[in-house]
Amino acid sequence: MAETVARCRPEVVCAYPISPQTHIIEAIGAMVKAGTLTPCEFINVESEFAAMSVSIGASAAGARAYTATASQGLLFMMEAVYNAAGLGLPIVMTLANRAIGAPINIWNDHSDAMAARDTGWIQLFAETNQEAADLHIIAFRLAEELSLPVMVCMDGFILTHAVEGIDVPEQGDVDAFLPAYEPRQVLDPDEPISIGAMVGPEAFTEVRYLAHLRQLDALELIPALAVEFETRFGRENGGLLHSYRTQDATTIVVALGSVLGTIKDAVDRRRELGDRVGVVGITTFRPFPFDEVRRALANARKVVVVEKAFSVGYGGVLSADVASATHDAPISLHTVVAGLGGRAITQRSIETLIDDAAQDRLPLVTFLDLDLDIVNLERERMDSVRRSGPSAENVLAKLGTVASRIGGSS
Amino acid sequence: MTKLPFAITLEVGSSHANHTGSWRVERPVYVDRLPPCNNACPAGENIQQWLYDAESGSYETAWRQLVVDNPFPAVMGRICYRPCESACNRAQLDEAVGINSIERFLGDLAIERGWSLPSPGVDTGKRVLVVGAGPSGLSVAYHLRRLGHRVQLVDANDKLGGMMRFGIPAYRLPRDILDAEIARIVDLGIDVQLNHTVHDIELERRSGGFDAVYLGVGAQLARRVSIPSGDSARILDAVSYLHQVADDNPPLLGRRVVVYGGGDTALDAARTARRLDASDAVIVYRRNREQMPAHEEELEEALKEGITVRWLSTINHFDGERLVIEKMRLNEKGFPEPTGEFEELGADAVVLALGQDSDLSLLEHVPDIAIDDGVVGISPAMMATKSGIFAGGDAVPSERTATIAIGHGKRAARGIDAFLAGLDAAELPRHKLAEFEHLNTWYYSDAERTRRPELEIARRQDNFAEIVGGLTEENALFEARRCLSCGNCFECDNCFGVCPDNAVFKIDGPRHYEINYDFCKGCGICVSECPCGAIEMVPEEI
Amino acid sequence: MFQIRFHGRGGQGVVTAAEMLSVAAFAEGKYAQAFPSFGSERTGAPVVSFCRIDDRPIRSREPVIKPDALIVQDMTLVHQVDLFAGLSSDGYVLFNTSKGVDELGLGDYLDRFHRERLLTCPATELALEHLGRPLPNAVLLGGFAALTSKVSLESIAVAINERFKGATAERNIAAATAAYQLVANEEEELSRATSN
Amino acid sequence: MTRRPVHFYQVGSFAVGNRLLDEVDRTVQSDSRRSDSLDSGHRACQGCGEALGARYALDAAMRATKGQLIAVNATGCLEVFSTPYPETSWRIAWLHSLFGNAPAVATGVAAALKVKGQRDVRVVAQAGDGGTVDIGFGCLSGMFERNDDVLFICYDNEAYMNTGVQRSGATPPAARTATTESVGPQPGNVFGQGKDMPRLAMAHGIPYVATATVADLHDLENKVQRAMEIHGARYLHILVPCPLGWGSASCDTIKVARLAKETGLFPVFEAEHGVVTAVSPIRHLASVEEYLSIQGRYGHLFGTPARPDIVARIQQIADHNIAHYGLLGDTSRDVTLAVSV
Repeated sequence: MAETVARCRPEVVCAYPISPQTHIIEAIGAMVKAGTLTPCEFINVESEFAAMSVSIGASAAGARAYTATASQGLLFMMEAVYNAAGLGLPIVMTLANRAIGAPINIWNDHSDAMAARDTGWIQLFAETNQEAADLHIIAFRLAEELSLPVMVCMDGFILTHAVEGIDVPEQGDVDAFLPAYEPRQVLDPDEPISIGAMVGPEAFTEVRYLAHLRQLDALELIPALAVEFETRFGRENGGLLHSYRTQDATTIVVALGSVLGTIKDAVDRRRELGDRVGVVGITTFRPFPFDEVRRALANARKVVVVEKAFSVGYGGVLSADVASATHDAPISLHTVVAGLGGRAITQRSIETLIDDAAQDRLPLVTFLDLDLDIVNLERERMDSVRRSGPSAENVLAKLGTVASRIGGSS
Repeated sequence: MTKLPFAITLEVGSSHANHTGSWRVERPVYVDRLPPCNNACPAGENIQQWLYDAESGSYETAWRQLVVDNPFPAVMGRICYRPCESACNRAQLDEAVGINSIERFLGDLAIERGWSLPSPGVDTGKRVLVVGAGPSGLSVAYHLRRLGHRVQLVDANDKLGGMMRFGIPAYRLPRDILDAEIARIVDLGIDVQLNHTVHDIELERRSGGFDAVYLGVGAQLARRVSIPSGDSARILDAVSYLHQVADDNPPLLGRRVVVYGGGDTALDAARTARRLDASDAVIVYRRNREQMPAHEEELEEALKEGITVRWLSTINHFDGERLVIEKMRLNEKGFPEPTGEFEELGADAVVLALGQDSDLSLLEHVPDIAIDDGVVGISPAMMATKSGIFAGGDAVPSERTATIAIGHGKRAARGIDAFLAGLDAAELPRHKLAEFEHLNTWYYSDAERTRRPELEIARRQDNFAEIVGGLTEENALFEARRCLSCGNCFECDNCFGVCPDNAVFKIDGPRHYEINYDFCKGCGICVSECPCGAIEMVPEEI
Repeated sequence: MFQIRFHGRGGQGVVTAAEMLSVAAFAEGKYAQAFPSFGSERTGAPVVSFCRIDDRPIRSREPVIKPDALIVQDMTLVHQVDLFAGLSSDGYVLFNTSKGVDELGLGDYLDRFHRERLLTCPATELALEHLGRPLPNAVLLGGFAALTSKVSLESIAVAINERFKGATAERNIAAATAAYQLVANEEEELSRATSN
Repeated sequence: MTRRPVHFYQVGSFAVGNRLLDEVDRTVQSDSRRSDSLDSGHRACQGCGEALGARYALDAAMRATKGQLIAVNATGCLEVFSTPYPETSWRIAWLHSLFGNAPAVATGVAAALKVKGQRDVRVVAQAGDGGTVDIGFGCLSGMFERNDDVLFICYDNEAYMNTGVQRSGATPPAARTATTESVGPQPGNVFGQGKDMPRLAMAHGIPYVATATVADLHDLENKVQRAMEIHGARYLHILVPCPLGWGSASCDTIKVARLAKETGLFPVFEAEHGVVTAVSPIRHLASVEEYLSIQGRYGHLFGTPARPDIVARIQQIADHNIAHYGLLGDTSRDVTLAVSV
């Protein structure tokens, strides 16, 4: 990972420690210190807020800026995250997806990415470590061509801490694919400009609409870059979305990120049993590729969106986007909220819900492997005593050790 | 159309489109205020201006500015009683600027370097008779010449200068200085006629065919009182005494000289006697020190030189050996009354310094002239008669100093010029006075006044060497730079620097700065921070 | 609905004026609404505020585009900003000046309005006289009451009392009353002049 | 022409410039060719001290760097009144990001310049007191601790003026703000709170810390000049009176700043590596009453009932500063210049 980012020749890299992105930054730091990554300034900042701010300054001054964060860190820098997008600065940030507390939880889900959904950043989701690495190369190119910041989302621990062989692209190929950064606006004493003006009602809407248009431009550019990437590196990565065995599929599972692998295995298994199921993995979540999604799901009758986040009091976030993309199609759409806070998503669970979907047993919104006994017990407690205490701790008390339950309901 | 990202990124200079001048309800305006020194100068000198030139070391420019109004810098730099310094705003800060000493420095430098006065104006063909070659006569002659009129200058004495020569002792005004500055004036082409006493002005005017006349006859007649005395008693008046001294045949007065009177002349007489044969010189004055008309600093010098004063005393009798004086006391009105107490002093001579009168006998045949209280009544333009007789100096109602006389000469010249052109002399408009409150004195560094060197007492006996020395060039420059330039811009750049809206611009020209009212919001900081009060706020016209 | 636009400068209490007027209308059982126009301007910059008065509840939140009356707190603005924008030909204008309307040098520009609806009021002088400070905003409301009779002087007093305390309130009311008289007289003279 | 020293007394070096002073002895602000970094047309209040301070400091920095300067600005009055779309008053390369992150953004700019080998281009970050001592403090402390090559300038007007004069960590005792009203037994801001930011900066051991006011240009510009001669983190704290928030006359902005220094309430000094190296002595000692009584924000101390007790407490603070920094030193400020003889 770090190796690939390094080959993108980032000029200013900074970050604040937070699992699970830390080791990527540590590795880059080591390369800078060792002199293998040069020229590059590696800055140990005092907070994520500063990390993004330093990136903003560096990018505005014409440097290729990179940082990484996760979870609470993303939220702590959120003001600057919006600012980077508003200023149109092509910063690339790795988001090692992780749940957001409370209760504090360091494991993987997509709550953090969804919290940044409306920041104006482009959000790309990686299915594998290889894709995560490759997406960074594409991200820098994409960001700098559009003057927009790009967030590469990869599942915390599941990918970031998985040890698997990936091939690191040749420096020469990366340089050819990713030319030196040519900023659209830069702080230059010889051609002074003011960046970051206060914009009132008379122009704010236009500024926002222009940002929107640039994101829509990305819908054109991303596929083109994917093709170019494939021809140069011989790997198919990036793009807007990937369909797997969807032709003739009546049931299609839609998801983001690393869970797609497990789902594909489940789909293969069901195919062997004769089910007509397929998978659509969405790589580009923002901008959202409505047309491609509609086309990909055109023949399906049932769509099951498996997502690792949800909007409390509403439901699935990705589901809502898929629903509006397919609003005019005769599809029954099911939301499956899974893997929250690092709960494992097993092939068995996936197969079960594909089966349920096929048998019309799947409700509109499902929380995968939800332990209803615990929920009910806690609800009873809350009804019986006023000072029922914090639910999280009560639930843990019920469960005893955590690890034994990672595997989901037995 | 800019290629920059819309709205969030802006090009420099774009704010010039926003004319914040519309916020303004008051506008700053540059003004010239009348500096108190100029205001107080009887000779009407533009002191602030010549100090401004002197500050930059342009001494000749300064001197030329000075002689526009006063042809006697070296003389005035010695004998002027300096009303300018009494008025100086700097006195309220630390001490008045030593204007007089700088004037003298410039005057002496001019003599040393032989700078000549501005050449006469184009000949008008008019001829003016000036009677009396004292300060006012010489001044009027000078100014008339510059206006292009011919001048005939007559004086009863054998030398020019009037009281400057025959009244003021050499230790206050060395003769070479006086001669040099007079010569410069005469060189402008003035017909001088000495040893000529005018008895009938009308006759003189007709015979000479003069278009106008100026009377600068001064006040030469000493007032006398009859002092009961023996025949041997040696009694003479100060005017003739000083005159004889000036003529280098001083009368012998003996060891003990008593001077009767309380004016500057009394002091001059006493100090002169002290320098001649008198080992003790006593002044007898009927009032007290506060009421003494003589200038304080002159008295100080006299006392330093060992002169004693008998306050509240009148001379009752003098027999040539012993002088009897009667003590006086002040009544509730402040007038001296006899006490009946007497005292004796030893005295060889008594010098009367009881004031002078003008000899106006030459006016007897002039019809419409107003002589009141022994002096000639005049208009603001110094005109005594419609027929074109003007007068000034000690012969007209005013305080009697050389500086005032010089001012009279300048004013009269203007009046005469107008008369000859058949016009009324126009009063020149005056700026508002620059008062201490107008200044922001923070910006002036603290600077003690420089003193002129003085001859120590021991070396003042039995000679007429000049007491007060001049300033070195460095000191003069230093002193000039103590000037606050009240009410007149001296280019300190404060307004240019302190404008929060960059609305002040530097320009070439007398004004130095200009305000761009497109951007001036009228905050008034430039006015508050102008050291010399040369900017004021005026309400916007609505 | 009756809509008023206030013109003044940052720091002159333009917004307060609009608020007080709305309170005055409210005191008469009318519905009223007052709101400022926000900007990055600072003390001294030209600013506007708005007030709406109606007998029915006011729902509209759009800025006042076609005012029925203008209150010009600062005459230095007359030639600076597009003062009369949107003012209908039978609109009212109250200028804060000791001069008369005809002396304002606006020439025949004002011909399109009813002369008797364009009046002046020396509010700043009155404020200095009564308050000792040049704050004309409350004073002008007195003049406005006389000019338009949309609110009574009494209601203006109520509004002033709600805004200020003790002596300040009293002095403002005194000044507003004086303004009311002056403007009322001005109107009378005009009507007499026109009737003859 | 022989050259020899002559004491220059008329306005000495106290005025902005002077026709008789050598160019080198005049301020940058006396130069028609100054950069006017903050240019006409900005929307600051009449008599804005911050507008003055910003132009003074940045013009000096522009001269020191021969125009190779990039400025980063925190949110606040300065940013709002200088760059409302579609107009900017800045004539220099300028970036505004957020309220609390100016130091970090500047760090990023400096890092970018270093990477690109542009050693001659220097970075200045500027913020008001809120953006410095409060919301920006974390980033600032980090910038100091890393000794990043940035000059951070705080324009201290002692409250949040942009939002309508609320208390900040730099608001002095007894001062009235919208959130410390002049009511109750202890009207205005409380005693014994707030942050001594210059001291906090010094505690980081950074190479240069200085304070200045808009009342003494020579002093201010010398400090900017000095700061630009040094690399690493530098901090300049400039007192900039705010007519609106302080309730002072717009024409008194410089006078008020001058009194702040001459009373000892605002000590003007320099420090290197955490040690005070120089102080600007008081020239004409003034009482705090003289300073407080011309500001509306202290009006409650002089109304009825007057509060001499509170004024006395403030005087104690001034006296402490005078003693602590030794502010009553020699004040001779003669300038040497050449004259022709």
